[in-house]
Amino acid sequence: MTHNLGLLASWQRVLKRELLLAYRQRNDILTPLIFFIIVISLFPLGVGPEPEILRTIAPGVIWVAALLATLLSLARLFNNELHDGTLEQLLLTPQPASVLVFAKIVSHWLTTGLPLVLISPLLALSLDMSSTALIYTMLTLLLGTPILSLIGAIGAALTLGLRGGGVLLALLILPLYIPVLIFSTGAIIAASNGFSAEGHLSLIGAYLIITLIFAPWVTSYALRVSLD
Amino acid sequence: MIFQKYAAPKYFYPLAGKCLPWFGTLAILTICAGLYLGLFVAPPDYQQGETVRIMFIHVPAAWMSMFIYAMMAGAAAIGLVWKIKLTDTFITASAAIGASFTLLALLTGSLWGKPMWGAWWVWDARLTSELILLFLYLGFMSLHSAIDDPRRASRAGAILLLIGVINLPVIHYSVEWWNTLHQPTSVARIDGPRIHSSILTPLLIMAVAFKLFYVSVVLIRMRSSILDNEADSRWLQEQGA
Amino acid sequence: MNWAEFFNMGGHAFNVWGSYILAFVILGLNIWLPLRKYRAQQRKIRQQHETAS
Amino acid sequence: MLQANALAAERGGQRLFSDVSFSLKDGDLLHLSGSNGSGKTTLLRMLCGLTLPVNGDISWQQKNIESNRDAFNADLLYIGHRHGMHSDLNALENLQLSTQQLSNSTMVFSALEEVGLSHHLNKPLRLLSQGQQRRVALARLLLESRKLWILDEPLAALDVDAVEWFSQRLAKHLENGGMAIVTTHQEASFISHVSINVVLGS
Repeated sequence: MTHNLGLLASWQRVLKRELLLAYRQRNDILTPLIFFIIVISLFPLGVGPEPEILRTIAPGVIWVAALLATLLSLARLFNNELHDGTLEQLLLTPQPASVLVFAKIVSHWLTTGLPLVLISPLLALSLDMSSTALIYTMLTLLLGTPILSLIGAIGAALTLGLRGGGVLLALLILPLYIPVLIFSTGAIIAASNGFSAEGHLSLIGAYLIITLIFAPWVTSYALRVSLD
Repeated sequence: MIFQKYAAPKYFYPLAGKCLPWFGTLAILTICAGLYLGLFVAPPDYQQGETVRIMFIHVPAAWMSMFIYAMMAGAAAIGLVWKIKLTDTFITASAAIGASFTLLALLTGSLWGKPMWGAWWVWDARLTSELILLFLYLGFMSLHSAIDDPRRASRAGAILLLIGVINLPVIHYSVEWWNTLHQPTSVARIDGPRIHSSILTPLLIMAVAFKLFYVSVVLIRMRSSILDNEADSRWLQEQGA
Repeated sequence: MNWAEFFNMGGHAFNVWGSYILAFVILGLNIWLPLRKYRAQQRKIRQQHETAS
Repeated sequence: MLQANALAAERGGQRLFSDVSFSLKDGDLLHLSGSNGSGKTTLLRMLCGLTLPVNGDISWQQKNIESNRDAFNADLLYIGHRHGMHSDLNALENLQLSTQQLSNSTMVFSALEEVGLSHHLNKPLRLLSQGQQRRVALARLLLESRKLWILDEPLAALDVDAVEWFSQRLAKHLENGGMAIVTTHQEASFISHVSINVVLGS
């Protein structure tokens, strides 16, 4: 007797709701972005303004800042909804929870990962990166930040509602980000030295596909465990 | 099936009690044998000289750190699928000793690296992966202790262990690849080119000794955590511990 | 068996003996702490038995 | 038909309740009562499939809820202490975006009118009072036609006429073959319809 929404329709509904919520809490989008900019602009102050040094450390600096900015924004992915009970309702929908969790992860990427990609050229220029390095920085960020959101969502679900959850989340998730960091910075360095970065990008792409397939399901399972 | 029977604390506790003295004495014997062979009998290496003796601690400790993590992940998988509470007792009992072996491997690795490479810490692929493994151990231990509810702690810990064990080869491969990229000079592999039998035997004995030591520690810790959790249950009073 | 030579470890005494002492300390703690707690529990249970019987 | 047998729960290692069994047929209303901390909320969450029972099992239409979770969720409406609404969205957005039903704005308007909230539609929920937020949550009862209602303290913070409205709404739900499990500490007229009483922590 209940005619429920189709899977796609309710997926879109969750995504729409998440984007509306993100819009309502706009500064939650800005803070990771501003953090990303501040952390990167600290490095020239610490390391010195010589362009050669900045150029060599630029890929690593941008990518580590991207990791930390994503971590910063992950804490709010589920915690707000834990307190007003909507997370429980998410697990009680007739549709598979992993698909709806995937909608939340996509909205997290749109509000955190994508802005990092769009702002990164500016920061690449500030670190005096060459044009190819700049393009490959954007490319690796575009491919890499979804992985950060996907794996980060698992950590956020595991540390749901725990005291000191933010720091714990960093300890759990940063080791899992290492392959993305290594291959992304490797791709930028290879490209700027004239070598082909195909190998690196395909490895990141493969890692992205694997996390796309497994992370939503593991996150919804972890949510079920945390809300038990 | 037999496995199911000993998964209950009631049967596991006495069994562990019986095996404990055996593992304990065997561990002590093999450690003494390993030390004797390693320190007195094994000749110094023609290249590294006496520092090769550090290998008898470093390499078995590194093996143990990975072996214990794999055991914990295996127990986590069993615990999640068959919902056996005892696997969590085993995992929590193994976490500290696993992290200690990783720490020992790192410290002895650095002590061994100083004479060979002239630096206390070298971003060698193996040492770096060992460091990341230590982070995985610390991550598990802090997550497990941060959660009060025992059931959620064991299931969340199990999920993290499974994700960790799947990611470990990926991390190792990427660190290995990253290492060759940034250090073209071929660094002497940490466990030496070809191992002469006089070096190999103490190495293997020490590896066995560490395993027996690990089992005894785990058995003791499991028995005492069973005592904590099941303090009020009748079977404990009847058996008189 | 020249003991002085043995302890000197070809000039790398610190590294070699350092490793073995570290092993003794770290692994020692891993067996001593649980054992101490285990014995305390045993004593507590044995006392409960005396008072109970 | 909801069937629960020998349910048991633990919190932080302590046993909350054990071997709770009952079966709920069409038109039945179960009133769950017990002192604070006796595990009422835990039992309700267990019946929704949110909490795993330590032992015992729950089946809906003769099938274990853990094996066919989606079908069970399609018939279940759970409103807990936390009413499950986004406090940053207004009532309209909350009901339109979260209900599973193909509900358009007119249906949502009429539902909000029926719960007496027609004039608070564009304020984020966090600005409304507890009672008003509870009314928005209860509006879902009108929008989502579900067979099994599991309501944790639905009358909390409600005023007298809201309680009256709820009792009639519940009676109508039971007449057309619905089922409900309710916990409440307040006296309300629907108590007369109760067909099963379960008391915890006795």
